Amino acid sequence: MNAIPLVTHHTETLFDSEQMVLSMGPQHPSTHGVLRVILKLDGERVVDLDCDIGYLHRGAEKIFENRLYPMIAPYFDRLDYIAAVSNGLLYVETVEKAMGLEVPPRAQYLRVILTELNRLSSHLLWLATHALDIGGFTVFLYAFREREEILKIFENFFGARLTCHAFRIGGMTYDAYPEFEAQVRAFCDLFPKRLEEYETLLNENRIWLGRTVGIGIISAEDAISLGLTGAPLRGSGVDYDVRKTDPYECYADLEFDIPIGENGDTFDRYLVRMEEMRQSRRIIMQALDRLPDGPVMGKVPKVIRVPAGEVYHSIEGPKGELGLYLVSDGGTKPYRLRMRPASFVNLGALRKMAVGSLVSDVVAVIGSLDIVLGEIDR
Amino acid sequence: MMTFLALAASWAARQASEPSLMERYVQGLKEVDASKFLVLSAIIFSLGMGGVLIRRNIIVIFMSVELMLSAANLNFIAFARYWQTQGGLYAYNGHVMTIFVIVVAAAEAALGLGLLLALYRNRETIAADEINLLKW
Amino acid sequence: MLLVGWEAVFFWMLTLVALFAAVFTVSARNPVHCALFLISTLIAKGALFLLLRAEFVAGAQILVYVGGILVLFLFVLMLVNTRSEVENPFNRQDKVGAFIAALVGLAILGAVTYTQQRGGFFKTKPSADRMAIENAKPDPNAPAGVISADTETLGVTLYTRAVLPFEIASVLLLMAIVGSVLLARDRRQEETYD
Amino acid sequence: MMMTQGPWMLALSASPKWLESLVERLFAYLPAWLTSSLAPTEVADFIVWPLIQIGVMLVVVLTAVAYLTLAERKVSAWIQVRVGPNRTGPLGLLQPAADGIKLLIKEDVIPFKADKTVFTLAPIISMVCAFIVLAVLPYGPHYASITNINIGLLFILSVSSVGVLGIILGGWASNSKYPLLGALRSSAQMVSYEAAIGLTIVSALIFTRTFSMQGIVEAQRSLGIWFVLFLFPSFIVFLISVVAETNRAPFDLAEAESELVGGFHTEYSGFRFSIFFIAEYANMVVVSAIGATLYLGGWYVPGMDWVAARLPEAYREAALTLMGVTAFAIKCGAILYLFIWMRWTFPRYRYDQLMELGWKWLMPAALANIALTATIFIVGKELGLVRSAGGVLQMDWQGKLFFTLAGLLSMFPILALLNAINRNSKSFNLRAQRTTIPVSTRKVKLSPGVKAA
Amino acid sequence: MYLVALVPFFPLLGFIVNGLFAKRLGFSEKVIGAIACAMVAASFVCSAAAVYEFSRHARDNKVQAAAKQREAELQARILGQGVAYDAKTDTKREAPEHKSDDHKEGAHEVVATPYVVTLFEWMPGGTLRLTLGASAGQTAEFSVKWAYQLDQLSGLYILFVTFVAFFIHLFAIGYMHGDPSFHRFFAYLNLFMFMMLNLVLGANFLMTFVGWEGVGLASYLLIGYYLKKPEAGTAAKKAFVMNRVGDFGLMLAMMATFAVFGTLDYADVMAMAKALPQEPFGLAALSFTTGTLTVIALLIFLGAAGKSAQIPLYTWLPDAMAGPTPVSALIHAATMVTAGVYLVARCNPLFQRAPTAMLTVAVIGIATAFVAATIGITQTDIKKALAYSTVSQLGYMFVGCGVGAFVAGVFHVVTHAFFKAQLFLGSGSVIHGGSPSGHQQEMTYYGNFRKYMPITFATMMLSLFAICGIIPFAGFFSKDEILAKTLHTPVFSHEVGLALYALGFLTAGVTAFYMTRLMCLTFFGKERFLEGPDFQEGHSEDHGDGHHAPASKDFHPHESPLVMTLPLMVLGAFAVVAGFAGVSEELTGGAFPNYVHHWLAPVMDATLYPEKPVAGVNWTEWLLAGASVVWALVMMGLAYFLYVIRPELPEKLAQTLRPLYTLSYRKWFWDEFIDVYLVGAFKKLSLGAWGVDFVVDSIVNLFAWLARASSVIFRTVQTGLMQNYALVMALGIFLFIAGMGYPLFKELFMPTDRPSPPPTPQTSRAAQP
Repeated sequence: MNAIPLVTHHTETLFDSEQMVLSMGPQHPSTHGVLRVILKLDGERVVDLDCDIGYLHRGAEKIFENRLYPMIAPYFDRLDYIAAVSNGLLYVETVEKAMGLEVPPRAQYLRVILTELNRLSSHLLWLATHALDIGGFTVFLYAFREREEILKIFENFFGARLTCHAFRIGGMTYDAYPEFEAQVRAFCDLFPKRLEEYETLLNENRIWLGRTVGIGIISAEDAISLGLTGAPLRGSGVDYDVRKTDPYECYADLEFDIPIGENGDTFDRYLVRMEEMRQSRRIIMQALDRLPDGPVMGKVPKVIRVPAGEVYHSIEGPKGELGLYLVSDGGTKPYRLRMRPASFVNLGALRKMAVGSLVSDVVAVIGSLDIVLGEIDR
Repeated sequence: MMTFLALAASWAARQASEPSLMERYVQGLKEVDASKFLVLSAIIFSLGMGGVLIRRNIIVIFMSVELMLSAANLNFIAFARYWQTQGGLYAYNGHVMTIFVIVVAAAEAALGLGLLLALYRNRETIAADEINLLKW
Repeated sequence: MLLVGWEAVFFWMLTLVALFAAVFTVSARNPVHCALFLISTLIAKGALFLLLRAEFVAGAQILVYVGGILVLFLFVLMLVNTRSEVENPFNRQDKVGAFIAALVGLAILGAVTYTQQRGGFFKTKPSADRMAIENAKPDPNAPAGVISADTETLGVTLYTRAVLPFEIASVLLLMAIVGSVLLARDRRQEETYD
Repeated sequence: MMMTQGPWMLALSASPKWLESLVERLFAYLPAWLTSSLAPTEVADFIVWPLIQIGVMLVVVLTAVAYLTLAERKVSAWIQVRVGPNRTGPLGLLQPAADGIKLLIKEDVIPFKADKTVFTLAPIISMVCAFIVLAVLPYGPHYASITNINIGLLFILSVSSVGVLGIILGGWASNSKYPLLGALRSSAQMVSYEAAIGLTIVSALIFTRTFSMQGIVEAQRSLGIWFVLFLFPSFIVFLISVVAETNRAPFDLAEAESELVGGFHTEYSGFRFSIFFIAEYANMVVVSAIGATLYLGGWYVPGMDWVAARLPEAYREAALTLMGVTAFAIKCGAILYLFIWMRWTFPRYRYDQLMELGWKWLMPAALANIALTATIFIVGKELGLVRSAGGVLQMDWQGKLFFTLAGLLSMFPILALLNAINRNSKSFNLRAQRTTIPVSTRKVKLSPGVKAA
Repeated sequence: MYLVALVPFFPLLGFIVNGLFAKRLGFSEKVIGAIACAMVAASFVCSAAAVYEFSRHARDNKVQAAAKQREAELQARILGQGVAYDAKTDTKREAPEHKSDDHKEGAHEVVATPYVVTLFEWMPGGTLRLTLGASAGQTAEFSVKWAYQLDQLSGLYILFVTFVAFFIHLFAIGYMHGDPSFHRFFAYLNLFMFMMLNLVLGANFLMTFVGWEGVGLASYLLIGYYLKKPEAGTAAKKAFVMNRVGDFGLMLAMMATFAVFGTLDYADVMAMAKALPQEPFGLAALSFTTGTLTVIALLIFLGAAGKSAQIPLYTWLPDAMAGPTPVSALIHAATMVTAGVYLVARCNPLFQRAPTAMLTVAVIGIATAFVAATIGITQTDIKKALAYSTVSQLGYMFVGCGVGAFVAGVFHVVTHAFFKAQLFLGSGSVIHGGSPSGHQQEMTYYGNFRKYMPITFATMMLSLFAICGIIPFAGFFSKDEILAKTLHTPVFSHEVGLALYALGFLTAGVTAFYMTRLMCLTFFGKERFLEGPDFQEGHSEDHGDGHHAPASKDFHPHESPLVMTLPLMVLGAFAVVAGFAGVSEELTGGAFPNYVHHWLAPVMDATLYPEKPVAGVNWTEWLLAGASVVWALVMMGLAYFLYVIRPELPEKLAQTLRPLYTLSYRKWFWDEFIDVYLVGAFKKLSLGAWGVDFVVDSIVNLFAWLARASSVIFRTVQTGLMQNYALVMALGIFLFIAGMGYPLFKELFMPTDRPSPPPTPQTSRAAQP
């Protein structure tokens, strides 16, 4: 990554040599926030690239060290704001693991339903923006239509559309609202048809194939050595999903499959995510069927103190493995809380994927990596 | 140069006895014959030649060459029209020639600019007075 | 007389445009401006072609010159760095060059004047192939404001009398295509394909 | 080399009687030095009437362009299950006006290091080139067309090729990287696709026998058929090429917002931007008009002469004109709808894919189509199915059937040729390349995952 | 009439189709073979039709009269009546009356009336001055036409060439089956056919030379056909180079011919030559002043000796056996190597006027025949043995030509073509079926093949009898006629004739011996084929396919397929009956006509040695014939005795007669002689050339230095700046216009005494329409 200096403002000569340095972002329509990609171009071909991050840095991990354990939870909603529920789940589970708390089954099932819904919403947003980057504007709006349905459920449940927050250490703040199950079922009934709509527009589309097949290829070995997780890893053919390898909540009781790609190109990642949406729906339907009655909040001390020591916990977020490393000195505040963000690690593969391709492919590859800058910069 | 001046002076003196200069001038303005086109094309041609001789930028030199070529085109067309009005035999020869000149210009531009890019890649300059490889 | 009346007015207007644009083509500092002025003079010349009843050639001139060649020029201008030229667009021999070009222009002008003073360009009438004359001449019965058969005549001429040069020109173009493709390859492509 | 002169066609349609008398009456009030060298009829024919026509045309077309933007938004909204603009005016009909006003009163920014002259000039070139073409379009018979020049089609091609300059210069003058990249892309793209358009039009010329736009319509009228039947492959190539020529999606690389932010007009704002915008839509109108004229009979609809003949003599011309203009508008609208439909359905091509499509698919197709169409025409001529009388083709129903069938069948050799050319291309058959890739998501290799320990 | 031109055309077509398109279009072997054979067959049909048409034409009285008239005119030219020969105009001019020889009028009733088909003028050379002979000092138009000439000689040649070639092509389809470059082989064969027909049909020396070189090329390509065999390449080069020596002579002969006669057309040259007197005999004739024709004839014979493998240029032919067997049969037995005989026979008027050359031809011929025959005795390679047999037979043919019996020589060419082609094809069949690899040529690994290859054996036996001269097989008639004519030669004294005859008679016996030996080793005796290297572990014979595993021991030689045996049978049949076309009238007393003799009579010059009319059956002839048949039978018996009945005897004999055996086995040390004395000497000579190098280089360097020294001044002008050059160009343009236009300016602006131009120039222009 040290091939080119970060400061690259050569305004006096555009084509000094045959290479041109193009700063893509931080204000650019397809860098998904404030990512700045510095491209070194030969004509339209990318010779080298570098990612400049940190435009959204808020010092979250430092803030965590100065907050009581219950107070930290809402901050996690602001990290990956697209998948706030998953982030919240990560935190509460880590603390529960550290404290050895039991979560009531109903709360577990509700958590799974909500995180899977959140996965759907995140993937839908990914599909929308990915298609938009490649020029398919209509898919964008189609995907937002479904996302809107999920957000309505979220709004009813959490009272918020984006920073959804209902998980507490030891369970949930409140139980589901009465129409929750019916609404989720209605959505799940509708969803497969909508998925087919997207696929009608994209799967057999020559232009879509041309833009995605064989673009941004990363081999399984490279994916593992770069630490990729989530769809970028599974698109390369590596069978790894935390829900299967290290099941948390009630995932062990549920039946679902992990889609695996073969070529590791953008199209495979697309296919993997599309199938993941189907599998998420399957999980939701199962969880709804088995949703037990009972309390949603377990026995939790009034003042939450985590025993001294350290604990690592990870879950499968929509964008990959989310990990949290908690070091506690036994007090009411964490000594250190370090996050392993999926987007950040996945972004590291951009250079490997995009160098040698065209500018347009960089956009497609960024889209297929599905990054959120709030999580990367923290 | 003196010879030219003397020639011009004597010509002007000889013309004085004929219809006044102003009358002829206005008449000339009103009636455009082929020679006006030829004069125009001669001026543009020499401008183009000047461009070829004095500009540094090879692309501009190319453009000047195009200027010269199109001046020649104007000549062809003017003559073609002249022969048309005279009931000429092959009045469209001028048009045909013009088409060919355009073709040649296109070919020249394509090749010339290709050469130019190759040159730029190797020499990092397109200034005509910095390229003296013809010497070797 | 080739042009009288309003056509003469248009002639003078277009001539002025063409002349000044040509002057600026040669003298403008920025090469892109040069190209723009060249475009102007070419378009003015195209309009002059229209006055001379050469509609097809006018269209072809604008299509090929402006739409093709000049776009290519601009393309290349953007590819190569021309900033250093703006400071000094002329070379060391500029005064001599301008002088000699002016001399040549004067000489040609003198030739034109001479032939005109001697009573027209070519006094010899073309040999009388009456049939061909009938064909080549615009129909005298055609009313004013009626579209002419210029394109058809030119096409027939191109494919009958001038068919050999036509073929040669096509071969020339082919060679130009092949040559420019070969020339424009960069090093990476050369390594790939050689 | 006997040439058959075409039937004389007026370059300018004569002005109506009332206008001439009006001009004559006006002449009485004008000073003598002005009127001495001009005949009232000429003034009416060559000055006043064309000016009136141009004025009407400008108003109509500008309105049409304005509402085309609205139509695009509406259609895209329908496609995307939205409502579309509906707040300004009934059904959002005042939306174009609101947009225009907004753009007019916005600040007009010229970047500091831009070449100001060229920066200003570029949108003007675009706009002028887009609008100048409108002069030769055959909106309808008689009064409805402004002028009819013998190189109409060539004129349109030339002027629209000049229009590229607007984009290039705009991109260059902004002195910014994205616009420059956009300009480079678009100039390469437009020059390439112009070649395809020119070549595919050549095959159409075999049947039209003239460049004159009215002449093209008349040729179809005299045969009573639309050339799309004879020239189906050419029509397809034309449609694809003009979409690229007008920089529309899926070929909108010059302004691909997800890659180049705004392409060549990234640095433009306010009214200058709106000029580019209008020029783009005007270009769409123009190319759809060319398509309608060349392939869909222009203002001609089979049977319109029959209908007109049934009407009283006095209304005949007016009715014909009305029908013609309506038919022309509908045809243009159909093609425009196709453009909009394409834009909101397809993702965007990549630059190299675009070039490949232009040079390796459309260009060979157009070339092969020229050869095939010429061969078919000669065969038809040798079979006596078509005669050329006075520059106009004549054929019976057998001839029409023959050329229609031959035109449709010529798709196959063209496709075979394209297959042969592109067989080895990397992106030739992506479907086949996906044999290693699951055909659809449902066939993704699903692993049961590692069961929990 | 133009049918003649089609004869070479078909093989050319076959060459083009097979050579250019067969591989690209993926023709199968059948298609390629069918194309090649069909082309040759078409060529044969055309030849037959053309010859038939010609035979009718030649008998036409008017044609005869015209030909005689023309001949008379030409002879008038050459005898130097002071009129320059001009081929274009001579028919119009009045031929000056000249004293006609009385014997000429009565001697030949029929003259040659060749069809000449001119396709185009090939080498228009302009007017040249003749420098030699009677007409020295005159001028002549050098104009070589691409023309084909059909007369009795070339007609006979094209008939048997295309006929034999067709069957050899047919044979080759079977023989070359499975070869990786099948198309190339047949393309070359067709190329050879085209060139051979060009050679035979060419109407002038240069056309023949084209064919001559062309067959050389084809021969080169075909000898070296097996690209992976190094000895094939060497043999090809050897053949090519040795032929060059002969071609050098032929080229000189052509130049001299033009210098003497002013034309290269056969018809004209021969007609003119007939008018010339005979030149003196002996060494005195070896100069251009006294022996022009002798020199020409000797040079021609040098060419013929090269092509026909005569001493001293004979060693390439046995080596050429490295090529495929059909090639050996077609090129190196039947057709190409007889081109020399053809050329000598074609130029018989020249030779007859040069007795020195005749003697050279006869002596070299008989020497070649004898030497080759002796070498043939000890050869163990079946094809080499046959090759030496060919050389020997070619010697016979030249003996026939040398003693003035051109007809007999040509007749022997024809019969030899049949039986030798048959023998080669038979050997090909043996090679093909005689070993697992299909490449075994050593007779020591044959034996008792008659059990396995009955057809091959039977047909080869016919040819054996033919070549040994057993009555009534074909070889008997032709060879016996040569021997008879040698004894009674009109050209030389009787003693010379007797000596030649004796050697010839001896050679005939040797021929019978070694041919029978060949047959015995191959078809009789003990079966030795299992001892061959194919059955040995790790045999290193390189025949391209590179399999080295020993072949299975249960191998048996097998008969070839029909496509190969059919040519054997047909050619064998012709080896039996072909002789009856030329039965000597001396033997039959005119009861049975000598067709060949009568057919060829018009092209054979009989002015010097007129035919003696046949009085009746000449019993001396019968005696001689009987003697030679008995002699041959004796030698055949001896060979059978030595190689079948007492096979251990030859080894002992070789030990006893060691020097003679070595001499024969080492081919009379001729190759060694060339290596040491010719090549070695040349190598030593070329060492001395460095001095020349130095001088030449110094001169060249001097000029280079001069140019560089002088350019010190001029190179300052070369700034290398393009615009500087353009500037000077523009200046030049201005000076040009100004210089050209100055008088006109002066006239316009400073009118001195000329009338002033019209006052208003514009109005004088024609009004616009």
